[in-house]
Amino acid sequence: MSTLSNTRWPAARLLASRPEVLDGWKTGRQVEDLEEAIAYQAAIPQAKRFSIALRVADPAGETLVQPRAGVCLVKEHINLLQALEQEGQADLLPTTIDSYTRHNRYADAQAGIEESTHSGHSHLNGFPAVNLGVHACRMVTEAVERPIEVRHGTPDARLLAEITLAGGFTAFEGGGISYNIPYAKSVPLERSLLHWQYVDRLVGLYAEQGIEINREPFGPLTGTMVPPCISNVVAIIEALLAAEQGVTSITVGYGQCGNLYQDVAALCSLRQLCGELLESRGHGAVHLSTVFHQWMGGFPPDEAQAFGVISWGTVAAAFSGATKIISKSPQEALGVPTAEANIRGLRCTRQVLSMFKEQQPLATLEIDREHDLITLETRQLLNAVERLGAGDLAVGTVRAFQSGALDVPFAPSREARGAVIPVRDLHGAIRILEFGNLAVDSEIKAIHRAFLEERAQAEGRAVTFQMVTDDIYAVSKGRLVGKPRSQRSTMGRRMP
Amino acid sequence: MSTLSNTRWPAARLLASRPEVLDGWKTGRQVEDLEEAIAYQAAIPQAKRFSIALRVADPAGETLVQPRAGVCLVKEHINLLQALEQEGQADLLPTTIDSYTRHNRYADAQAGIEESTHSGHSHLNGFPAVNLGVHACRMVTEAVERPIEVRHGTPDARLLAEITLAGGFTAFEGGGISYNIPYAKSVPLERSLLHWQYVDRLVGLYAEQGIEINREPFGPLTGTMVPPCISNVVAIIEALLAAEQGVTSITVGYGQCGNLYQDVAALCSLRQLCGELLESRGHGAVHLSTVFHQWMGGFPPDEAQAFGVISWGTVAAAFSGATKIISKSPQEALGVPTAEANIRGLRCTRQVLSMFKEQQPLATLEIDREHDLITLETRQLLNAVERLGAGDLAVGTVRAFQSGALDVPFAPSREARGAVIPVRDLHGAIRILEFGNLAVDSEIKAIHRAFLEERAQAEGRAVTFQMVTDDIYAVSKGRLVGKPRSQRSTMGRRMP
Amino acid sequence: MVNVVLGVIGTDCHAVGNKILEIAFRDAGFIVHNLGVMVSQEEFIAAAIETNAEALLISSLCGHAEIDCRGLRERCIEAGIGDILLYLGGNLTVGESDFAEVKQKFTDMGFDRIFPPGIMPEDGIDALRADLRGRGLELEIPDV
Amino acid sequence: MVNVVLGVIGTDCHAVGNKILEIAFRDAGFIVHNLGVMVSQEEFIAAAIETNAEALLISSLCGHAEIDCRGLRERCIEAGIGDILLYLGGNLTVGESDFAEVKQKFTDMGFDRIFPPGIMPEDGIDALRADLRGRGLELEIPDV
Ligand code: B12
Ligand code: B12
Repeated sequence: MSTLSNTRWPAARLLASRPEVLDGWKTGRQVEDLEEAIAYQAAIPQAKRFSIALRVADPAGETLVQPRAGVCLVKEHINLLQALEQEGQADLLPTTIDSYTRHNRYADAQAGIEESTHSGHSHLNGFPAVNLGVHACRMVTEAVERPIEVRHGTPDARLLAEITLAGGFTAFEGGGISYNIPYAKSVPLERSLLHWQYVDRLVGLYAEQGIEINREPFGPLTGTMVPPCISNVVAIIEALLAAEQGVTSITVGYGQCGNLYQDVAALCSLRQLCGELLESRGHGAVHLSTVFHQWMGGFPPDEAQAFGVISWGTVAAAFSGATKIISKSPQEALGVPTAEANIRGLRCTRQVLSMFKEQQPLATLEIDREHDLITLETRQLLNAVERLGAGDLAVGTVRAFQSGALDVPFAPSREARGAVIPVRDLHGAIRILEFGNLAVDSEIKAIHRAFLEERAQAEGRAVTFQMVTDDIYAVSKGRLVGKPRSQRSTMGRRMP
Repeated sequence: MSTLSNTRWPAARLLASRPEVLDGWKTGRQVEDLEEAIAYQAAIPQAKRFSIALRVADPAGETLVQPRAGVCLVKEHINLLQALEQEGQADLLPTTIDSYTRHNRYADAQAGIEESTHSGHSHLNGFPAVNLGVHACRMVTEAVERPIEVRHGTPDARLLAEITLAGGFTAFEGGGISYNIPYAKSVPLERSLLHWQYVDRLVGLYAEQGIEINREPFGPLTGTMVPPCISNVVAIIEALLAAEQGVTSITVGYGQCGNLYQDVAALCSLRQLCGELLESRGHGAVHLSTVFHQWMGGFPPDEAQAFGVISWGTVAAAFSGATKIISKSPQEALGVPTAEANIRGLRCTRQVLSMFKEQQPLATLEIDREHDLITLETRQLLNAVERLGAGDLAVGTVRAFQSGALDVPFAPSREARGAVIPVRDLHGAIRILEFGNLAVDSEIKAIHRAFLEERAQAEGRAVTFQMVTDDIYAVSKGRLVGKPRSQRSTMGRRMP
Repeated sequence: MVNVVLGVIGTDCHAVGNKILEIAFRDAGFIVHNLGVMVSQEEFIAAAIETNAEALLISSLCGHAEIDCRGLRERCIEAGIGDILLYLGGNLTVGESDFAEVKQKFTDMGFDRIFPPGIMPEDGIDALRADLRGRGLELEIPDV
Repeated sequence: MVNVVLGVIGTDCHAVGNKILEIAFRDAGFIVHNLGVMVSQEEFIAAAIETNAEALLISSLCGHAEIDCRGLRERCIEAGIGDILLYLGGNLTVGESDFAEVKQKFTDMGFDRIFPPGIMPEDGIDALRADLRGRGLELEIPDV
């Protein structure tokens, strides 16, 4: 494997590794002719280009709505997307990829396709774009009127990118950190970063031909109490790495933590700091936008309660001024939602967004304080990464995860130390209980500790891992901060 | 009719008119023995006393949840309330009275009861407590574990109060203004004020015997773009009138307008000003609490959108620190909700409340500004009422409505001028387009005008009644501020 | 010029839709006699006779339409205005129910048009124009 | 001392429940061998043999349980641990479905216990204690 550094790949490097990539599955042959793919993309109407929708919405202060959705069979998937854009009035569409494809297990995906074809309903948790191939992708992208993004969780997404871009998708989610650490167990980070440089460089090649593909680092990571500085620094690193490979439209994302002030501050800090860094590193031409993910942790099984969670996320998104919001469905806790449930999530989201739309932005002292804190923490983390990489962000990232200077809580990957343990403070903001080797200074650690002591005192118990467990279950049981058993309300009853 | 003045009725006055009141319907005889009623109330466990629940929740910063619900038949109504307290986890229960009873048309209510008994489901839009009588009321109040309030809309609620208090209800909504102007067409205000003095005095008599009954002026009035100063001044007047008759537990209410800052400011101003006035007029011993009503105007017919409206109202209630919230159901636009739909409204409300619960209160410049404005307006209105009444609040109220110094928009009653026309400003706050004779000064009028010009300019159209109509439909069509036809989103499509 | 009588029947006090309907029908060129809320059957019929109205536009929001409207067509016939158009709109029954059933019930009671909850005034206006045209009456439509 | 093997099967990467189950079962007195996420059938069986485990506690959240678990019981039998307890929990199918059907399907595949989405660890612990007792194994319950 070639060594990793944050420098733009010569086109030749990508073209040299292409044959091997396309060999990954038989449909790879369909994209051998990159010129044809670019010509196909060039003919896509403006209204279906993801980056244009974002470039229009962002200055207008609009928040666009996008669901998650993907099923196994082409016809079924088209019906689903059409329902989401027509009845659900989604502004932006997704195509969520199944998890065999995410792990390049195309033979397993094939089995899922056959099983699904046989039974008539989806046995895969997403759309197996690689197996279905370019033609199927084009059927999908041609069947709808709005822009579609490929959403997945794939450490090695090179073949997926080749096929879906040739297939007419105009946005591609993911990144070498965010699609490895939360989504895999033993993929070396160096390898996934290299594979994502390939993807970014491919997008850069398209860009050189005048085709803008939007790229979106996956903000929420494990979706479970991720401290904002951690998700923000990952998003910023991936944005900078992508820009280096020639990506021109980037959407950085953030998953709702639940405390309104922290959420608003986190997204604003992310936008500001990322914009500043892109600018100062010579990527000022990149169009930067933001995405807010409604609650990414465990949902309440009750649909009415789930609607409450969806709405609360929308409130925070609206206040944070995100360019787009990713909506959840009221069936989140149960399983991949039906089209109908997904549409209900969209309609609820839209209602809250539009009722808020004209209102004044939220400006409070708490937001300012959180904003300053998050920005400071994020800068410290980023500085540590650069220091460890001796100025190289990609190399620094690998070393930072090795040493624990960077870490992601609850990550399945062995590439993350998993030493950071987050917990909520008295007001529900995410703080850090155990820092491991996380590269923030002692002042910041003291601030977090003080917040936690405040909660401990209020709850009359010590800060222990029990609090963390309580917090993990809290939202699904009807609240934000996990209370000691004795203080729990009756709403969160055990399931039968 | 005896003349009206805001002075405490001698007990004898009430007792003298009692026989005539009890003669209103045959069940009146059941309450002849007031001592028995008081003894019955005295035996009700503390956990079922409304005012105690409020006295506990208020200092703890808890927001209690209460739905609206009432059906015709006793058994059915009991099932409904039990479902609401068990599956819905309502903290406080309602018994909503049907609209024949509200107009003292007991014969019509009787026909409704018979029809309902016959068909097995409710043909009345509420619980006909007078016709069903004391025993039925006691069956209801004994069948549940939480406090229950009588909720209605009755200009002359004397008999209803006698029967339901004897029946074990521990809270009673309404007031001489708020249960006349929005609920009747031609009941003289002087008469309804007198009739409500009777009710308040009756509650005062109970209080003298150590039985505290909570009283709640109906805050939202017509539920349709009521400017906060108008609903606040009505609530304050009714609170002062009630306190004068010896009421010791009062909950003043407010119906959501939709702009978060205005809503938070309005409820806070209401609590502050009302507390101050009760205090300064010698009613400092009254326990004052607040209630926030989720959106009281037209709802979207789509349930998912309705959940969004319910949640947004809950957010505002939570931020405003209301002692209780009255929840709506996702079927609001369609008809009296089933128990199941009502429970879903409760669960969604609870989820949002509990996720917000621990978070810091909202403090913004906008809130401060609205708070000051609303307080100033409300004081001006109240001063005008007292001036017109030559110091007597009750007399002043009658005269203020006659002259239009006080007015309620969209009211069906001929007792209100109906000259005030409200409309939303650019940010969705309710402002006043036409003041009629409303007793606020020219400075305030200029402030409102300036807000409206700002919107007019932004929308490129003049401030006309068309804006008002657009605003009235807005929430049910998916937004807060009604846009000109050309600028409307596609969400709000015509119903088939 | 076509006269119509508008009002909310029974003990129903919902006034907002009524005010909007008045404006909408007036702007559409009708002469609207709005009786407001809480109108009895007798008041509706008296007003119809007095104004020589082509239609009674009745709202019922509170759920008591069935009880409140019972016998209205018969009373119109008795009063000599048996062929007047009877329109009914609002939330007609208590609770959510199948609109087809609701429609049948009120059609059987002699109503010409029945509208589901939450419609826009234009739906009623279009219907009334069509029905009048069917009766050979054409409404001059004002410039809006 | 009772050994159990814990893990998330297939390509499933959901790690949060797994971490909590590890703690809960350990706190309940079991010796937990947690294989983490993305565990193949072969790895489960090898670990069970190596640790002499009484039960395989398998999670599947991502919806692919049916494909990923197929043949597991048979492979256990082949490997000589045919009577090991097989537990399965999580979001087992793609999409919401009738749990009774789901349960039947996995029971037929040889699983001893099947848990619906979102249960608390205690539900699994109670069940395992009961099943072990049924097999004559009593677990010393630690003081908590
Ligand atoms: C605002 C409101 C109130 C206000 C009314 C203030 C006032 N005086 O106007 C207050 C708070 C006082 C109130 C009181 C009550 N209300 Co109310 N109210 C509403 C609410 C939220 C909005 C109504 C409204 O203003 N809509 C906006 C206007 C513009 O629309 P509209 O009224 O539907 O009218 C339009 C169309 O229906 C149509 N239309 C109507 N009539 C006609 C007629 C013709 C011929 C045509 C062509 C068209 C047409 O055109 C109109 C304009 O677009 C509705 C629920 C909803 N829709 O969300 C409940 C609702 C109508 N109320 C209801 C009830 C039951 C009551 C009460 C009896 C209390 C109770 N038990 O809950 C009391 C009424 C007491 C009484 N005496 O009547 C129920 C009716 C239930 C049912 N039918 O099953 C509803 C549906 C709420 C619910 N889901 O329970 N209410
Ligand atoms: C957080 C989350 C993620 C995070 C996971 C981060 C991580 N690495 O852990 C991220 C964002 C990365 C993610 C990714 C995906 N997710 Co996900 N995710 C969730 C979510 C929101 C919460 C899961 C969670 O952490 N819950 C909290 C823990 C404590 O609970 P738990 O996992 O349910 O486990 C408890 C119980 O189930 C039980 N239990 C579980 N197993 C067992 C076993 C035994 C023996 C016993 C006794 C008990 C037991 O005990 C546990 C502790 O209480 C759920 C939906 C929800 N529940 O709200 C979706 C969900 C599980 N994800 C889903 C899917 C499909 C995916 C993806 C495939 C993407 C996609 N197509 O949408 C990818 C996975 C790719 C892959 N390779 O697997 C679906 C599964 C659908 C289905 N089965 O029909 C869900 C249900 C969401 C949905 N409605 O679509 N996800």
